[in-house]
Amino acid sequence: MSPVRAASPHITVRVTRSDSSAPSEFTVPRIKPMTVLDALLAVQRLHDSALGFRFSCRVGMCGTCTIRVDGRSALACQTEITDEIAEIRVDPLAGLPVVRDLVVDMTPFWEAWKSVTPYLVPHDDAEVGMDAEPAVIPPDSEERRHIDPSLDCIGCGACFSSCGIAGAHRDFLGPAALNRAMVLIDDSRDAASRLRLSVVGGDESGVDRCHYIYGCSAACPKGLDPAKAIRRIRKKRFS
Amino acid sequence: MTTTPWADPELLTTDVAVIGSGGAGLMCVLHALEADPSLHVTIVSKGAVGRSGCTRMVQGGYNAVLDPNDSIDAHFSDTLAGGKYLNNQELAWTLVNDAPRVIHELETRVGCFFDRRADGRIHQKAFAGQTFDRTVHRGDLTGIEIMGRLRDQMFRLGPVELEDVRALDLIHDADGQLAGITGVHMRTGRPLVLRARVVVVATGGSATMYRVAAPAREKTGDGIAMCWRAGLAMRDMEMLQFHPTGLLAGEARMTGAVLEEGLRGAGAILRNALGERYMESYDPERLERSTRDVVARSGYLEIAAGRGTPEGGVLIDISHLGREEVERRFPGMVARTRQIGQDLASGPVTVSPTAHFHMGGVIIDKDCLTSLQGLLVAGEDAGGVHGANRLGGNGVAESTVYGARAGDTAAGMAPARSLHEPDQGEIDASFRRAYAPLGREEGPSPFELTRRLKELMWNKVGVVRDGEGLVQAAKELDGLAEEVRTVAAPGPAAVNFGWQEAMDLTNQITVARTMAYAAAWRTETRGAHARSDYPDSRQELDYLVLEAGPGDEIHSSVAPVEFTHASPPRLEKSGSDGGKP
Amino acid sequence: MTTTPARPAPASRGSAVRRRRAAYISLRMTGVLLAVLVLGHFASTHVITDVSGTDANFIDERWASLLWVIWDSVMLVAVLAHAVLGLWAVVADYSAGTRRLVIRATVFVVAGLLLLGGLAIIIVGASG
Amino acid sequence: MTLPQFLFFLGFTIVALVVIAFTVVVLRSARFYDGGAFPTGAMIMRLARPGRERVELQRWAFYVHRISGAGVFGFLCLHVVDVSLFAFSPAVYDNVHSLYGTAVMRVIEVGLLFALLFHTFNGLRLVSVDVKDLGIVASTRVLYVVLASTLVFGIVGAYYILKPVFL
Ligand SMILES: Cc1cc2nc3c(=O)[nH]c(=O)nc-3n(C[C@H](O)[C@H](O)[C@H](O)COP(=O)(O)OP(=O)(O)OC[C@H]3O[C@@H](n4cnc5c(N)ncnc54)[C@H](O)[C@@H]3O)c2cc1C
Ligand code: HEM
Ligand code: SF4
Ligand code: F3S
Ligand code: FES
Repeated sequence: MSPVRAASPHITVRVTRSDSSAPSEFTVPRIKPMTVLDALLAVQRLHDSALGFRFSCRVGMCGTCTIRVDGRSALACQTEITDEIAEIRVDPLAGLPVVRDLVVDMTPFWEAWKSVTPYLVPHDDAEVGMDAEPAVIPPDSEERRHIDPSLDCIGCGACFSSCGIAGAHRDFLGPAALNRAMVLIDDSRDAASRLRLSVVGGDESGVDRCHYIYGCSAACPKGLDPAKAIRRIRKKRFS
Repeated sequence: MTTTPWADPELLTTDVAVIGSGGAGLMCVLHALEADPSLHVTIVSKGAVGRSGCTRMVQGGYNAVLDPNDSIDAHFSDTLAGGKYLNNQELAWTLVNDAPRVIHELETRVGCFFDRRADGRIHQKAFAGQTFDRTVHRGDLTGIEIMGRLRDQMFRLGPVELEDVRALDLIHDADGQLAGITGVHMRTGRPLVLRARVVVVATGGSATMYRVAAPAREKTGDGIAMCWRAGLAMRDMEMLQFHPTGLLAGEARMTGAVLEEGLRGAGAILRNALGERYMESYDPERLERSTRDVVARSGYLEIAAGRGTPEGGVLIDISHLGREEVERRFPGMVARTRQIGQDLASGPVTVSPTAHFHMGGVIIDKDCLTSLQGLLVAGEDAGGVHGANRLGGNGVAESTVYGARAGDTAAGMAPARSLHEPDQGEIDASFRRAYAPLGREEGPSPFELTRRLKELMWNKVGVVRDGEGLVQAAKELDGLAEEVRTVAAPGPAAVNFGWQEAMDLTNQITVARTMAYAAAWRTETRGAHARSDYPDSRQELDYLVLEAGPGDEIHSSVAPVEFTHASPPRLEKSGSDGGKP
Repeated sequence: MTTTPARPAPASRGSAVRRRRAAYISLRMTGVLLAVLVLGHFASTHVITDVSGTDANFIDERWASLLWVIWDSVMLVAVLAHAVLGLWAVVADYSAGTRRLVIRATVFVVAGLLLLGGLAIIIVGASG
Repeated sequence: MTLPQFLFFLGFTIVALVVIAFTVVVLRSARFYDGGAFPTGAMIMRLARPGRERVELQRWAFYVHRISGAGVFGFLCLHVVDVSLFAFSPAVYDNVHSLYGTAVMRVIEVGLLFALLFHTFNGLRLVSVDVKDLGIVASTRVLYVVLASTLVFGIVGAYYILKPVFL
């Protein structure tokens, strides 16, 4: 049997505050199980009710609790504090303007998202609305196979802030927007694929700015692979 | 001129103000702007637009009749049977009729991509309490697909988005006409007054006020409390649904997160700490596949009788299907349990009933109109659609169907309705109430009061209630209502969640008081409302209508259920509703 | 208030895609080509011959062979094309606005001069 | 030291400084924009853990690819100039070129070799990621091969380059 070191009864939480005179190191009791979100809530409850951070669903579905834990982007609510961890450092997301403490302004992320025409543009002759029949698309069709694994993006921005290129001057559309573009380009119900491809494949802000750093695919809490979407768009340019 | 503790309010004007950006809110915006693109629409959202609220969290799916072998009538009677015939039949009928049409719209206009069956048509799965497999879904993350795509539509339509803005109160003009709302920018702490021709309230109910609760953190009954203060009537306030299988993770925030219903559908077994399969004694026929209210109540009674685990739960076990099978069919649920140090794939997991959905709410008609002209209510804030118990899969249907209808109504109404000048006295009162905790240095902590409220509601207005407990609860709630007026949330106004919590709490207590009141009135067990002192269902079907009186008073009147579409089957005398046999 | 970003007509956008695609494929093709040429060059000047042996005589002999003239010319063209295309992204990643334009212009001019100069030597060297 | 040699030395210094400055820019901006590039304890722990965390390695591959690309380009600029002396005057060329045989320059050449080898192999890896549609796992595996090849070829090359110093 391997020797088990008893978990320390406290967790030290170091937070990067936007007001540098505000306290930034806290000690909170360990609970079991415990996520980084629990630690932040404990700081808020026990030490500083004005600590700024956001969350909503606490089950990894809303994508609003994204922060950096020990330097890497993650959902606070899905990042466990395991027994061997006695100390964590949390920072606001990299590459986005800080609103307060751990709350960042996601506008650059959504601006990029917006610029790929992120919504379905139905064909001219397609019927849309409450009386239109949904398209028949078999689950094993080529399009569904490509779209399926890329569908569940929660817009958390973990990928964006793990990609130094997207964060730096924010003129690279970034992994999530490109992933969304890929989904729609592959969607047979969509009529704007050419326009979209011309943005993601023709602008300097498009796929050519990706250097396969893979921060995106590694950080995605939903297991999406934006790098793969980027590869696919690059290939699509040749057809 | 006196100086106020709040900054100069920002003054805004719009045609349609939509409060809440969940399924109901965004569907409303979509329909309003599709119907009349010249409208000026403003979304007011306490959380991130499209990424807050519970529609986002929907895993299971969406009930709609799509298959030619299914029928609207069947869905309707399932909904009434689930709701124990307490439903407003007009609303339920509209729900089942519109649900397929909204699914069509979600696919063809909004761009959702639901899962397909082998022949390429939309796949529908089985859900509890339904006579046909009619639940549309996208994997086990249906809400993300619906809300993600609705959010994308906002980029097409371009409404004004006031993100991280909390609506505080509905404001009338000097003649009592609806004039707009007050609110506060959570990022800066600056107040705002939004004048609007039409206001749509879609803030998604209040089920977070329990120790074990499933919903998103924003859902603190703001909309209902807002309407309450504005004098609107509520119904079915005692009807709070508990989901039978919420996770227990100690003090971790994860506590209350739902383990989906599909597990029981797939053969999961519930046992108490003694290892007994207790559903055998509550519903020997349907066992674990019984409806939510019955299973939740049974679990609660086991725990209350001391047959629960040390953590205060019961055990759900599906590991007999084999590790790989469980991992394949329920990957999300397995991951969720592993995250809290348990493992659904290899053994039992501790669960407890968890507060899930509030059936009660503001009284509306099928076009979302309320008794206040210019005010529409949609989604979980409205009452009557689900009666005494909501079917799994009817919730997101309600929010999108009624959100869409609210949008249509608003588009028709806005051009004809003029803007009204908000009453300055009301505005000041609203801000005074909101900003009071911020100025205070001394007083109870909002977090501590919230904890007490949650304990109280869980213990006394919880899964199973009794007259004595409810009387006590009402008294304690009155005390809390006093105490919350002295709560202190020091710190800056910008991004101050302590202060936000204080405002949440005020609304939660307002709603909690109506719940305790209505629960004390309903001396029977029906659907989600279980009374240990009245285990049987009454013959007559009626509901309590509540309205705010002067001061903190609650006014009530009883109204009979109207059977406009279908009459309930006659109840047998001992027709227990699944309570303890 | 709908946001319809002003975009150039689709026709010119199609050519933008073709241009980006050409740059993308050129970077990779020159890269693969260079893998052979540069490593070969390095091997011949450092491993097969010791550097101290690569004096004027060595160059004289080397550029007497057409193979090496072509080799070195192609390598020069490819390496500059590759570097300019590569630096295109590098410059974009670390700069914005006019600064980006200025850096790009500089890289471009330097590369152009090197290319002209370099080709001149190889030709002169080979013929002289 | 002759004047041409001095000028070469000057040029070399400038190139070296530019490359160092560029390295600082790349690593610093990494710290700001993708969450920190400096080898902290937490990061080294990540490198040791299997699975997705290995992405730290990918990140460094990107930094090094960038820096080596720019470095090789900088040296190329210098190299084209010094070779052009040959057209101008073979004697001056020989004079400057004799520097390449010195021990210090040989060590620098070894550095150049490693930069070139890594950039080449990693560049081929990046091409193959696109061509063969490699995912994060496969491409990380190829990255190990890149590192190994760089090391092997680099050591062999270094042996030949440095041999005269010790003989
Ligand atoms: C975990 C979970 C799983 C569920 N699964 C299912 C399912 O499988 N099938 C099903 O049919 N139903 C399900 N439901 C129920 C369903 O989610 C709800 O019925 C439905 O989403 C309610 O939608 P809504 O639009 O009314 O509110 P919500 O989607 O909850 O949105 C509320 C919105 O109001 C905003 N808001 C709140 N207060 C304010 C304020 N003061 N000012 C401004 N904005 C405010 C919030 O930010 C949010 O945007 C589930 C619920 C939960 C909690
Ligand atoms: C020898 C074989 C070579 C191969 C296979 C190769 C391959 C590549 C590839 C694929 C890229 C694109 C990387 C990306 O977009 O992320 C690249 C970038 C680059 N290469 Fe090379 N290259 C080679 C040699 C060289 C040489 C000799 C130079 C220097 C003159 C050079 C300079 C650059 C530069 C400056 C970049 C841009 C760096 C970046 O984008 O991060 N390369 N190379
Ligand atoms: S792709 Fe993944 S990491 Fe990026 S925003 Fe979407 S869910 Fe988050
Ligand atoms: S991290 Fe960035 S560079 Fe590419 S592979 Fe992902 S988008
Ligand atoms: S709180 Fe919603 S993803 Fe973490």
